[in-house]
Amino acid sequence: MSAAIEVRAVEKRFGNVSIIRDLNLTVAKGERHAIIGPNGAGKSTTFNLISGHIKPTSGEVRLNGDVISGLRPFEINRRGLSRSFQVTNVFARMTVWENVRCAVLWATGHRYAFWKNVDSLPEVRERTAQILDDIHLTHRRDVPAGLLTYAEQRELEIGITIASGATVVMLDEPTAGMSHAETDRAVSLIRRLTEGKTLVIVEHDMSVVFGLADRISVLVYGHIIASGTPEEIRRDPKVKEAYLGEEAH
Amino acid sequence: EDTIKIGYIDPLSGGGASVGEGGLKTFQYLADEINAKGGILGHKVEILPLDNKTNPQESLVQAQKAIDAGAHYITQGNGSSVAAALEDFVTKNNTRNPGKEVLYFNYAAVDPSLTNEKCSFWHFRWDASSDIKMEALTNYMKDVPSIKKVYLINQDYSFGQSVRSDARKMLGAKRPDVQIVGDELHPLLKVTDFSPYIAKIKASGADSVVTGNWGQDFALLLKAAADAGLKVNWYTYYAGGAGGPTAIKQTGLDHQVFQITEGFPNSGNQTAMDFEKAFRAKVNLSLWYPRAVNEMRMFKAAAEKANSIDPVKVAAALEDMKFDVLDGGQGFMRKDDHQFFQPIYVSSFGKLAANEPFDEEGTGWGWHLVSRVDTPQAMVSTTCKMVRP
Amino acid sequence: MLELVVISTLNGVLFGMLLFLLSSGLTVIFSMMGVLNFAHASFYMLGAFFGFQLTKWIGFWPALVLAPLLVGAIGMAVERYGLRNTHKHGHVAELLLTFGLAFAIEEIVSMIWGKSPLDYRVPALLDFPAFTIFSTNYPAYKIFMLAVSVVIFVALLVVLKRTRVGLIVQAALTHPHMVGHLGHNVGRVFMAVFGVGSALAGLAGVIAGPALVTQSDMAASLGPILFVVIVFGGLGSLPGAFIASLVIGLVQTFAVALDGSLASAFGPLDPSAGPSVLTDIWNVTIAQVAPIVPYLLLVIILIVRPMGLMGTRES
Amino acid sequence: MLEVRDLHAYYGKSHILQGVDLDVAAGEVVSLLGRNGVGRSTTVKAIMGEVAPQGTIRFKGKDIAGLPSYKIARLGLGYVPEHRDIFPSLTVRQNLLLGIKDTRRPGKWRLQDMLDMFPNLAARADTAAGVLSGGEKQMLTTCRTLMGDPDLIMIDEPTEGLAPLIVQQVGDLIARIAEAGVAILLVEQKLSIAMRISKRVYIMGHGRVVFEGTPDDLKANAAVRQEWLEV
Amino acid sequence: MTTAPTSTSKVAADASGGSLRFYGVWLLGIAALIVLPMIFSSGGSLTSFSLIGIAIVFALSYNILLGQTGLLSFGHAVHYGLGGFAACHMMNAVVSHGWPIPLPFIPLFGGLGGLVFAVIIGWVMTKRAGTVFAMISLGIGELVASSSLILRSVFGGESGITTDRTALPKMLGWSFGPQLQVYYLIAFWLVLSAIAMYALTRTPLGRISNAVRDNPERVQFIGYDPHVVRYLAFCFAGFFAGVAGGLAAINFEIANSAYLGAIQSGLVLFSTFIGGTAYFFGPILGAILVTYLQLGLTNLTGVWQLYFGIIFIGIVMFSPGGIAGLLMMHRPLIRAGTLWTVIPSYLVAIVPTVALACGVILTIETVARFSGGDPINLFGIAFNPTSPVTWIAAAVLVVGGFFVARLTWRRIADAWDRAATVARDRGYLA
Ligand SMILES: Nc1ncnc2c1ncn2[C@@H]1O[C@H](COP(=O)(O)OP(=O)(O)OP(=O)(O)O)[C@@H](O)[C@H]1O
Ligand SMILES: Nc1ncnc2c1ncn2[C@@H]1O[C@H](COP(=O)(O)OP(=O)(O)OP(=O)(O)O)[C@@H](O)[C@H]1O
Ligand SMILES: CC(C)C[C@H](N)C(=O)O
Ligand SMILES: [Mg+2]
Ligand SMILES: [Mg+2]
Repeated sequence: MSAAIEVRAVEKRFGNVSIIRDLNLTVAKGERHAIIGPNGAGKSTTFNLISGHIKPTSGEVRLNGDVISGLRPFEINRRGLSRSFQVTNVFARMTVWENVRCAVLWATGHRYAFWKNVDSLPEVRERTAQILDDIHLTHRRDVPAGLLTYAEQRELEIGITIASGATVVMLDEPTAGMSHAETDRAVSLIRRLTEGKTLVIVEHDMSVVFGLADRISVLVYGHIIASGTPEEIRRDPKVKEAYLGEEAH
Repeated sequence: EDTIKIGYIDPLSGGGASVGEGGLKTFQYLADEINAKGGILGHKVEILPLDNKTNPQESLVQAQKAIDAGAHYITQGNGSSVAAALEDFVTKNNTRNPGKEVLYFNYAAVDPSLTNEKCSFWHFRWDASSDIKMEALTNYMKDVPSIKKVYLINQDYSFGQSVRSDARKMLGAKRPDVQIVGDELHPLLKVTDFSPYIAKIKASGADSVVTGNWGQDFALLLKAAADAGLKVNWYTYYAGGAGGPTAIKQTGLDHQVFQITEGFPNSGNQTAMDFEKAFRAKVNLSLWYPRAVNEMRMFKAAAEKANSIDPVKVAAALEDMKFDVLDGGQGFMRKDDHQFFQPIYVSSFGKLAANEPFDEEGTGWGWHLVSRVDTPQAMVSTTCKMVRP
Repeated sequence: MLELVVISTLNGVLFGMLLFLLSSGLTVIFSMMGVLNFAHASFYMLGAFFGFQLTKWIGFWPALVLAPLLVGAIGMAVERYGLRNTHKHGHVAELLLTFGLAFAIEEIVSMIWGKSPLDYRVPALLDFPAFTIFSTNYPAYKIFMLAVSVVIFVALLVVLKRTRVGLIVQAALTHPHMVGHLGHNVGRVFMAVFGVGSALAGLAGVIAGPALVTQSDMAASLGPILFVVIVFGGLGSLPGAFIASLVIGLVQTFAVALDGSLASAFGPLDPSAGPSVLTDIWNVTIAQVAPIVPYLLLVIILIVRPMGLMGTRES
Repeated sequence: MLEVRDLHAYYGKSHILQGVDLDVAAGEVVSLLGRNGVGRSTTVKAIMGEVAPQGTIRFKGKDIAGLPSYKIARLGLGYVPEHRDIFPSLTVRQNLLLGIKDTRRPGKWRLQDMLDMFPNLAARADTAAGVLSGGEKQMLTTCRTLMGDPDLIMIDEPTEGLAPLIVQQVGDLIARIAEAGVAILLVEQKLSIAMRISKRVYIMGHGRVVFEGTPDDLKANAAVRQEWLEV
Repeated sequence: MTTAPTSTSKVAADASGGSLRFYGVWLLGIAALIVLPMIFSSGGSLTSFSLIGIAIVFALSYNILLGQTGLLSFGHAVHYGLGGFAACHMMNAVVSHGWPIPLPFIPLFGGLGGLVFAVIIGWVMTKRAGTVFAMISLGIGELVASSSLILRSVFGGESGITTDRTALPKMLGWSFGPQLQVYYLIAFWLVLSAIAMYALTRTPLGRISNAVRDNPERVQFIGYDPHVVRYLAFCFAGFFAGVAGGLAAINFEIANSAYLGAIQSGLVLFSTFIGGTAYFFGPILGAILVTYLQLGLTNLTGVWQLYFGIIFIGIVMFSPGGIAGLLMMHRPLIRAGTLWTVIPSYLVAIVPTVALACGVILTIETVARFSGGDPINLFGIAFNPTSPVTWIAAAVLVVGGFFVARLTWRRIADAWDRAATVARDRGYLA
């Protein structure tokens, strides 16, 4: 069985700066994989490379065994990979309901249809309602997304990401800016929603990382310096030095 | 008693506004003149100003508005493209709404096709069509031996094209020795700098330029010529329009710019000159449209002859009607195509002689008679197959 | 032939510089504030009419200074009381505001000065041929226009390099509050930029007024081509606008100078075919299509290089 | 140096600040703590004039309530907002240069100092700031405000989204700023840094200050921590 | 008929009554279209209604771009114009070949004309949104308009091509000579197109267009290619603009280059924005207002352009959501039952505001007619533009009106705040 995501010898240069150097990463199917690393290490860039937002300078990325590097984001998404953004990135003028429904449409096969009434597509409606329920935003369904509070927007961001039913979900700092209580809620939400799926997550909040991840990779200066179970990572002196500092839990 | 409403459909905004305003003032002056003498058969005349923005489609909206306001007559002049649309419109309107006919008096749109293949019983034209004018102009030019190389520059639309093709045809026939060294069409009212065109004229070695340009297309053309120091003779249709005289004076082309018209301020005809004087005093413009005077006065005469202001009867009365025109001599409205024929003048612009009282645009220069073509010589044939109601 | 080439080149450069004179203010405003100012040509017209009136009262040279200042003041008022309130509603609203303004200005001008062209003359001091080449005169006034354009170009380049106004405005487009927190008076900077842009348009009006017609429709006839210049040159790039002006001036002039058509190159089509699109295309001369060449250039460059000739960003 | 008395502020009709009082003396480091949404950010925004304030705000003895924010900034009050409002289309260098209020009067902090302090920024000096990583953006905003040579700097949640190691670095940076004699009003959630470097702490709840004291006072007072900080 | 974001909690309760109300609005609209000409039967009103109908279809088609997909086009008239030409050519062809196609089908060919061009040119145009798209559309607009003057055999040069709608095969005994019959034809197509365009907003494509408008980048990560979405929206907009052009061709029996030009493109942008892009019915209101102003103002005053400009500046500055936005602002208040608290302040404000407006009008007309000396007739009172009395009256109205009006506007704002707070408390306002 092939891995969900395989990144092989990927390099990414901007101008003459190499941001990602010889990146190798394997995420097995069904695994919850966290990527941690200092700011500017290239975590978001890695997400961008995998999701097709930018193209690698060299190397290749595989999704479920197929090469996807070079494909456009929507092509990759259609193959079952979905991601969220570090900076909230929702459809501000549309309601919460519309936001999620848009994310459901492609996966339910309605594509660019201009002969169907969106309101009378039962499977779309059910799925949207289900997801709103999951992310606890049902009571806010008719509020324009731009008017939600920050934490609610982060939750909506997660909702949009999982709405397509992708088997591989990538979340970029989903709990950034949330309070402790909100973070706890988000973590259990993520755990529940990604049940049976492959999850790749970037986080700086170590409680989240250690609470959620099966495996952790540490990215420093565009290169993975360590990869392993939470326990191994916690003990790794290189990681301590480069990332955790004294504050390690 | 009812007033007679005449819808004046011409540009009152946009690029053609300066010309349209002049026309409006002229017609209002003429309406006042008629009203002061008791109107037409006791009816007062009222001019409804309607802005068509030089746009054929907008003209139809305005024509409809005129009709809704109770007008049975419309008049228009600026632009043959508009005229074609209006002529078509009145024809359709009159067949579809019998009993509510509308007459269209054309005072300046001179594309020959309006009285040839497109002719309509409901359309009457008081201006000489462009081929008549070209006939007269080339008749004068053929006797000027110094003309050897001619350059044609015209606006790229039906009127400009007919000037161009008539000039080629007629010059070719009357002066086969004259060489056409250039034949230019440029977009209508869009060029802001004519220097490149002047450079071409210059490079061609032309000694004369023939142009039907009007409005800013004429003023800018001459301005560019003045800047570049181009010294040629200009044979024009509309050098007298707004901005033209100023540009000529700046160029210093003393009596080198010729214009072909049905009348001009210093024509020497006393009644015309009296009229000009009164007109200038009141409106503060020179009379660009002597034909408008003929149009309005003849309309009155026709209504009185028919003893009715019903458009159909007036139209019938106009057919083949003879009329003494403002600048002297007799003209007539040909029944076959509803084209008015009248004496035509070639005049030149420059320093004024003692008996020429009128200058233009405060330049101190004015129009001077060069040659006159009488009505019978200013006639052309027509292909019109008039459909009468 | 050589004569035509030389003269066309000269004419092209002169026309191009006039375009630059007209569009420099628009570049400043558009590139810095992102406002598609449809009233720019109207400010240009105001400059011409103010120039005409002031010339009558106090002479050309004082008018050359005063009229742009007046127009600049009007521009500042427009920014302060109009655009500033509209800014938060997005670029379309700003654009429509200037659209409405263009309408109003045209009518106000024709209310005051009428619709006929004015007799606005070149000042006597510059009313002589500067030089003659192939027996064609080049009026001193045109050379003066050229000089002014170049001076403005250089001055703007220096000012924009030297001051941080450009940076402040660009930063304020995304985070106006933050720029304020850093101690910059954003409102005043915006007002000044718009004022300078308008004043440049006014200057162009005073200068171009005598060279072209000064008439109440002069704005409408020049509007779109200015956008072509600055977009073609690349948003945010003054050198781009300068080069684009030259390119468009030259291309258009040479297009007029060329008499060629497909018919003249390959011989006329079979006349029995009758008129069709093909014959239209076959017979049209390059001179006839000259006015649309700039738009063709615009479309092509945007498709190939969306940031324009020298631009660094797309919008 | 900064004196806030009975400060009220509204968003539309909702009454967010209901009488905040606080003081910062020259050169002092003070933290403003509290749970999410209690109005800490609103307090600093009101001081800067981004939210219309009601009440008294004095800075260096001058009443600044209601002044436009650029005037407040020119008095020497710096502000680093929580959402990292960097100017994305400008380069890192240009962002930093914009922090300078008056190019003719060089301040304490030079461009080079900043780049030296954060090698990450130095390496990206000429790239558009929009592509910086989240952490880099945070450093940039703080440095940018420092370039304006403030006497008091108010920093809103500087460590949000930063890696643990960088959090320490930012802590060090703040300490360095304080050493340079700049007063600091730190708005934070992470207790650890605040406790380490501040001289005094305020805790906000329900739109007003509910606790004031030294870090040691706070350590000693479990009830306050429990009730107002959920820890 | 709205795509508005509405209230939070009361939606479910409205749902059952909603569909009834929804169809009610449409049926009411159709009924109005049918009876309108019976109430206002003069030739003038028929012409106006016809033009307004055409303008509505055109503006709605534009809103597919601007309001739904966020594409600002300066060249939308290209499709309108090409639709007009296609319809004219088709009518002439029907007549000359004797095809059995009656007039009511012609707008379809207009639509195809607009569509074909959109299909051909759209793919490169919609590669990007924003300024790039806007500028390309400006360029294409000018290109097509200018080319239409060169390609004389198709476009007929400056004067365009004409046609005769009555020469087509009759349908149901209608010749379509009288304007009334043309009006009903336009009304029929108006209803048809409006329903179709409304339906489009309710389809997956319509919704994704909204998403592309809000955030094209994110759309890519939910499986959609924003380029394709923009392209499809562009094609639909082109089709319906073509239908509008076809209707215009039928109405005027002429198509000329002015159809294609910048002025038409500008007008439709105006109408749409002024009406309000956020609501489906916004462009309808805008089209009605703009067409009406265009037809009506020119009758009232010589300086109509100035009023046109001022009205637009006013709307853009004071009601950026357009007329629809202004109206819909009141909806939560109506639902919350607090509208009545605002009405009195409106009534109070009317008097000084009208006085101010009269003062402005009087000032403008005084200046405009100063040299001509024609009297100004304002609500039946004649003013002499050269008399100082008029100037003083104007000055008093403007200055006094402004200061009093400003006070009353503040009152409105306060009353609004109060009413909105209540509405928010009751959950009708987010
Ligand atoms: N388009 C780009 N051009 C140039 N440099 C870039 C570009 N995109 C990212 N970078 C640089 O690449 C580095 C990695 O950025 P990235 O956003 O991936 O970091 P990160 O690991 O997600 O950090 P953080 O935890 O702070 O979000 C940063 O130094 C950033 O400045
Ligand atoms: N622009 C706004 N409009 C309306 N309400 C707002 C706005 N900004 C903040 N609020 C509300 O004001 C309250 C205080 O917000 P503030 O940002 O000051 O909180 P904070 O203490 O800084 O918390 P955080 O940890 O979220 O930064 C919150 O309840 C928030 O919902
Ligand atoms: C007013 C005129 C200059 C119009 C021109 N003669 C034409 O036929 O189009
Ligand atoms: Mg990141
Ligand atoms: Mg905060």
